[in-house]
Amino acid sequence: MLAVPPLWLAIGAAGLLRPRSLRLSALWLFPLGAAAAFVLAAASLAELAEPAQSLVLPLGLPDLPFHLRLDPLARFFLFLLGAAAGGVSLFAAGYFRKGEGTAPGLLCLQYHVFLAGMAMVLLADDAYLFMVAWEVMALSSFFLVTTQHRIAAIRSAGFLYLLLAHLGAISILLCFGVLQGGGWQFTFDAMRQAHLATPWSSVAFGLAVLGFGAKAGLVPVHVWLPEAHPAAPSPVSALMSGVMLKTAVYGLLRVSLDLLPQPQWWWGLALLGLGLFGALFGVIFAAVQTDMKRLLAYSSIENLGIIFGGLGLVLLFAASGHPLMAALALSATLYHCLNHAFFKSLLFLATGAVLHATGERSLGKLGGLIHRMPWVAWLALIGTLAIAGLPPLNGFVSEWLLLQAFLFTPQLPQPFVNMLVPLGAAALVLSAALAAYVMVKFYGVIFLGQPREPALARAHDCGRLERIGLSWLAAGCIALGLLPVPMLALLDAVVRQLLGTGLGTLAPWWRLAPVAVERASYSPPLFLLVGGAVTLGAAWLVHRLYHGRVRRAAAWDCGFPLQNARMQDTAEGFGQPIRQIFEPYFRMQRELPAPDDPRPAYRVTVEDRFWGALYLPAAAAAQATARLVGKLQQGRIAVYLLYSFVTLLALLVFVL
Amino acid sequence: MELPILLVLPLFGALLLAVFGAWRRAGEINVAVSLATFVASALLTLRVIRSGPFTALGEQFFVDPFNVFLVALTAFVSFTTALFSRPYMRIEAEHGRVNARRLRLYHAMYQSFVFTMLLALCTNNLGILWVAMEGATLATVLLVSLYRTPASLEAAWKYFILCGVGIAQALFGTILLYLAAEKALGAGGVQALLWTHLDQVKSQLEPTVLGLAFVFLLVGYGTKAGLAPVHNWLPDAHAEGPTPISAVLSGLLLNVALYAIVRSKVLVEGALHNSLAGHLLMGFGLVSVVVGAFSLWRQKDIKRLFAYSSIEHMGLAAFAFGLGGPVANFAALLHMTVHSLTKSSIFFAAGHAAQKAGSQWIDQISGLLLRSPRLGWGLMLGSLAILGMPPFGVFASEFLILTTAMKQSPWATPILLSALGMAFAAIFLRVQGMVFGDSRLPRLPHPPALLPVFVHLALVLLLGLYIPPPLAEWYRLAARFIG
Amino acid sequence: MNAANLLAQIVVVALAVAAAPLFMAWVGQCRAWLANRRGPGLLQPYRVLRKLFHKDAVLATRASSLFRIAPYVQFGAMACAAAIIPLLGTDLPFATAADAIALVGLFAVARVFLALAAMDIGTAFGSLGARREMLVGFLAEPALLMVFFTASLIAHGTALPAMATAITGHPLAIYPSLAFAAVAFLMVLLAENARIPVDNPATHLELTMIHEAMVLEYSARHLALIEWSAALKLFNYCAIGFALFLPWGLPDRVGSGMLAALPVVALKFAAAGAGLALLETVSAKMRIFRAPEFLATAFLLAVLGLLVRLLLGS
Amino acid sequence: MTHLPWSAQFIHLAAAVLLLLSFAMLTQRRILSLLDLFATQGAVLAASTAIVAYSSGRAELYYSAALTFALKVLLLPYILHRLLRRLNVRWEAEPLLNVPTTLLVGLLLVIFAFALAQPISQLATTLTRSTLGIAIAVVMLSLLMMITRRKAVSQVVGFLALENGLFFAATSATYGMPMVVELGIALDVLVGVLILGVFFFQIREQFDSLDLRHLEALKEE
Repeated sequence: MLAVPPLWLAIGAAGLLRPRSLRLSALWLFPLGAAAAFVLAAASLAELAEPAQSLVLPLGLPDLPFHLRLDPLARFFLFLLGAAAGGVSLFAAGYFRKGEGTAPGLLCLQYHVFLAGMAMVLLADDAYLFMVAWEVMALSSFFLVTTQHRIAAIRSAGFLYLLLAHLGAISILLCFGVLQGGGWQFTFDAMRQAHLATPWSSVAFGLAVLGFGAKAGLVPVHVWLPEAHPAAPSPVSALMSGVMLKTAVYGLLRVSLDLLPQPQWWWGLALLGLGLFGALFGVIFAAVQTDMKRLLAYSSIENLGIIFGGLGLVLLFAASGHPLMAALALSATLYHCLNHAFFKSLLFLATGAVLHATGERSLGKLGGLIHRMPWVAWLALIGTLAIAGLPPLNGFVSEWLLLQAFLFTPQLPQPFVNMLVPLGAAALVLSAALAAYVMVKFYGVIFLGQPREPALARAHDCGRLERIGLSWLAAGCIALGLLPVPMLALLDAVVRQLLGTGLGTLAPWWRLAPVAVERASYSPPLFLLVGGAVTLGAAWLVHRLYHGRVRRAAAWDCGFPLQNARMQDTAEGFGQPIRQIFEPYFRMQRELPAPDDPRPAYRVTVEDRFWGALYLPAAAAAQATARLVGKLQQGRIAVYLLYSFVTLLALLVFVL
Repeated sequence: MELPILLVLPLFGALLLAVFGAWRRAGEINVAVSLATFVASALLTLRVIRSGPFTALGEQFFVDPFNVFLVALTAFVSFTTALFSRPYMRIEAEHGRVNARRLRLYHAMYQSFVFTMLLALCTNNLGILWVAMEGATLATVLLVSLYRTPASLEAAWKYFILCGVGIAQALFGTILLYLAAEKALGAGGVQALLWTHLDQVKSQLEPTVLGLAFVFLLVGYGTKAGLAPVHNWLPDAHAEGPTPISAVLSGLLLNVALYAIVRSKVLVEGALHNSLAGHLLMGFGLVSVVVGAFSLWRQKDIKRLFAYSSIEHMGLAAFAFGLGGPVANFAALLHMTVHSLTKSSIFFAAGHAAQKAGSQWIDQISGLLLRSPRLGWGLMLGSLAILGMPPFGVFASEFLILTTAMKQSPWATPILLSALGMAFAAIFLRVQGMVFGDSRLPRLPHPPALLPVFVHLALVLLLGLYIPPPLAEWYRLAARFIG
Repeated sequence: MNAANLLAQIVVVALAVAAAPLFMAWVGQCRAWLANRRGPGLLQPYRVLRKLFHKDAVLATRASSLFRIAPYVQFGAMACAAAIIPLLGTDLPFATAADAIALVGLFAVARVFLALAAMDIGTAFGSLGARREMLVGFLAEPALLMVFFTASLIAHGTALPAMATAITGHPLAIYPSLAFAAVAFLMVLLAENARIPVDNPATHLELTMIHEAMVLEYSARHLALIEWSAALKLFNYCAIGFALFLPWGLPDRVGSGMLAALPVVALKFAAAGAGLALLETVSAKMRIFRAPEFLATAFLLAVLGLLVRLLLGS
Repeated sequence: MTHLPWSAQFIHLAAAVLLLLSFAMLTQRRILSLLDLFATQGAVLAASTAIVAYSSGRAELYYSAALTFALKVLLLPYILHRLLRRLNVRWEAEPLLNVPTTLLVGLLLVIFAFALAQPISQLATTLTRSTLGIAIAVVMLSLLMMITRRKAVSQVVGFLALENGLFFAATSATYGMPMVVELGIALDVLVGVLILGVFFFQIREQFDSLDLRHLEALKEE
């Protein structure tokens, strides 16, 4: 398992041998990388429950060599990484056909360094290696995001991404600094043993939330996400959204449940609030997007919000002494991480295939692709239904588990928290329902209806490797949806490591009943069996008893013969109800045509209020300070001499 | 025997180039002499590693792990800079910015500068140290004004006057030190300025006088090290001189000035028995970091930009020395090393970029990655390295400095970290604009020398991931010498 | 799970599927009576279905197979839902396959498929209907879930049988929280089943229609299935309402008790249908953009119910 | 004061003259006169060094005195004179600070310098230790002069006067630095002045003037 990250690095370096050769990277290196990823996933899964193993490498700082550690938590996330990255790499092998601005060999290097960086983040067992891997991950993904750096918007997206990633990293570094307690000890083992006073552990937790939140797109440090994801090539967006965001979840889990001593209940409450606010925020913004990848990016904000909300619940329960409930919430959260890795990667890859086939990212110029690209369309449908949280796919399982955790709220010591938690459940179901809205918009506008541009008639389906990659991820969505019990049983090792208690046995394998069957249960195989039987039976009966005759005719045009593709709902149109209902959330600019305009045009831009409220003032403050500091250097030598003189006098006075 | 050779070589080179400096092959001579110097420094280093510190030539010279590491670094960077300057100056000559006479001056002064640096590092005599520091100013001041443009003259003038005044203050500090030393070591003794002797009796030195002396030394040498608020000469001189000079000013001169401060700090701390000197150094460091970081925000000139970054990093190193203790000293030494390697490689890349664009204005440079990918990557990776991005070595040293600061003076870390964040935003935005995007830049008449850039960056990368045990041991020894 | 249980389960589902159009007809008949009309009789829906099944299906040229699958999926989902809801007993085997949350998910599956199918043709009507349907859905679904949650707090579980037995299994008590939930549930029921005041099943006015706009392109057997599943959906909703708020008369094991429960259930449906007709007669259709407010009210009421439950413990 | 040896009294006199000269330089606006004042300062310095050498019996201080005399009385003023004649600079422009204010600030600096010298001179063992305050005052007044002047030449004279002050401090506090250091310093000063001469020509060539106002272009806007 440990050989995989170096192998990835070697594969990447091999790409540099012949940087311009597409054959080398597409036919050999990417598939090889995918194979390594699958090996990683399989090995991690097989050993998930094994006890922790540590390793010290003779690298790093003299007093702080690289410490590695494989424990169930790390193995779970390595499994997630391997499983998602395997599919994405296979797709990427077929996808990077033309090279995306960067030479294919270089792209291969950056891609595999990115993978290795993520793996090392998960393996790291000391602060230094963690930070190194963390930033390598950020840096390599930055270069991948800016592959097409000739476009100014992509450059600024990349800058914003790296800046926020760096600020996040600074926050994480500070967090480790607090965690070390008093001694200069930066191995995670030492941090576990450092007995931190409560105020300091709260500070560390806050810094960790800020730092990891910046990577995970937690509101309000989410602004980079909708910019960077669309800018990146689609396999990279898939990896970033599907896997990289999870490393932030991993980090927060590691810090809050492993490194920090006993959590405080209000941490959980704060994280719950932040996460669920982010979930609602993300999904509302996703509903009004007109760029397919931006839409998915906002949907990632939503999903990560849900995950963080779940973590909040875990902390709340763990701090209030309800380990079983905490275990349920943690299982749900981890399961959602895994689910999101699969379906979001799948959807991002699908947008990539669409992008390659049509050259369009704007939803306003797509449509009807199910006819031209059946493979992509049907596989994407699975992802769409999964992310919309529909049974019997995987998105529903984690949603179900999380809602159970919300509903079985035991008596918490703080009465008002007891009131707030069900409100959290309300926010969660609202965002889940809105997600369905968003995904219908996403799928319907891209794949259904009439093509909105004539050029779409030339769109082609994706290649063989790409199909395999997509199919793998779709199969993952189905398998995780149908067989939650075996997966949860595996997860139990992770839960037990972090909380000390697990969910226990969940037999039988076909029915999920985390507490008691008579209180709540869900059996996806049975569900699918009955639902499928009824559906197929109905179809069989109808055809059997009556007939299966079909005639084709033009769609009904209301007697108005000039119907064309532009009369369908646009993406803006589909988002309009949401825009109206949640108007105060947006900073909206709308241009409506005058009634007598011969060439009417409609334009609406929807912006995030956080820009105006947080980021622009911060930038302005920095600029103002810079102007002030700039006054020091005002050109006159006499003044410079005066500085020297005054400094000298002041110090002399100080010393005397 | 290595030591005299080490010192004589650049002096000899300076004389040689004063005669042949305008020759067609002068660049190669410069490289050869620098290489020989580097070899000598390597031999010297080996000797120190093998047999420990020693004094030479009637105790006038003293080599211990602390300065020998700087000697090796200085010789190495001056060698790679000579490599870089060969094609660079040739292109400059082709562009008509320098003529034969100035080229001769350039080469001769380059070697003289290296001589003064090595002298300042190796000497045991604090007076000679002062003389060498002043000599370094004199050697480079005419190089700053090499192009004879109004801006370069102005920069050189400010450099000369401000550093002259600064160094005069350091002289007063040295006099005070001498005064205190005479009391301990006997009047009129030649040993009274020898660091090795002073170090032995440092606890008997009069504290008040030493405190005052340290103020003078700190402000004086601090001016040369570019510590705010006495840094004002630095951006001008770096921006207006030829790029190889910017590289050695940033990569070597600042280090040596800091070295002088640290040597004095050791004595003063020994005498004062409190952490006044450390606190003063930390204060200067902190102010420099903040001033440097914020000044970056308004830069339009690529070399000025990185000059401010040097102020910031010198501030960081000074802060670390101020913190004191084995880890912080180790980190500061590491930081000096990686900073001078990285910064000089950045200046190499930036210099070629500016040559391509025919301008140092940042908005005139764009799309380096398209037109000359190696140059673009050099600048990009160098900038990321200097911004403290892992896995480059600057991160390693910053990590050590920051974590030690968290332990010893937690109040300072948020300031440092936010300044680092500010610097990141400012520099990266500009570098990205230069490296990425479309390009209409012309080709250069000679292939740029990018080997030094990547050699430096490779070393910095290595130091970020793996510090070889001998090197670590060496740093540790040096850190212990500083105390 | 023995054979008798399985048989009972199949019978219950078949009964629900068969009776759903009848209930629809009953509501229509009541409305006709209230409007002083004679009404088409209780068998009219069956006649319509039969006619539709016999016709040739006409598909739009641009329709993809998703369009053809959707009616079956919707029908399957509704029939599946009928199997989950404790209509005639609380101990049917399929009840453990899904709980209230899964039930809501099932309704969502039907809705999403229908909305996607509506967008498939690419006409203005289809996408308009899909959008409006999803708008109603995203507000109604959370409200329904909150209603379930209120009940689940009483039942300590989200399993539907548990909810049904929670009230009957304890001595009679007044649950103010359930009153809130009941009102919210009624509002959701109206919205989800395209009833007045949110939608009007009897009109094809493009400014206001929701459900009809989506199914405009369907014909013959597909339309028949859609109509049937719409009836089944209304039937299911009513059954949910009974299970949550009027669970009396449900036997707790499979057997002859179920036969005895049949008249009780029929009575409940008759009353509910009449009430629904009355409600629809006395209220007017809202503008489409009032619908979110209507549903938001339902959502808030449901959340209030939840909070009341937590505050009063009742 | 009466029991001081005459040599010490002479040195005190020289110190007082040096301080007076510093004030005179601070206010002098004719550049040629400024040079003369500088040369006089050098002469007084050399004389006082010679007296110290005589009274303390240290031979190397004679060399120091001779060196000072050669460099600061003969060579530097000569070089500067020639430069001025060739560059045709006579008058200082309006100083940045008017004369009364400058004098007032100077006075404060002198007080500060004396306070500063107090603890140091207690430590010194030399006969001349009490003049250390004056040496520091000379250093500070020269710095003040550099700050307030606008012509490059007067700034340089200020710089050289600063050097004089330092030299005086060295002799008064410690009987001078070791010879090798003295030589080095002298070499540096000499080379510095030569380079400055080169500079003057370059500056004049570029700007047609030696006014420092032309040298204020490099700044952050």
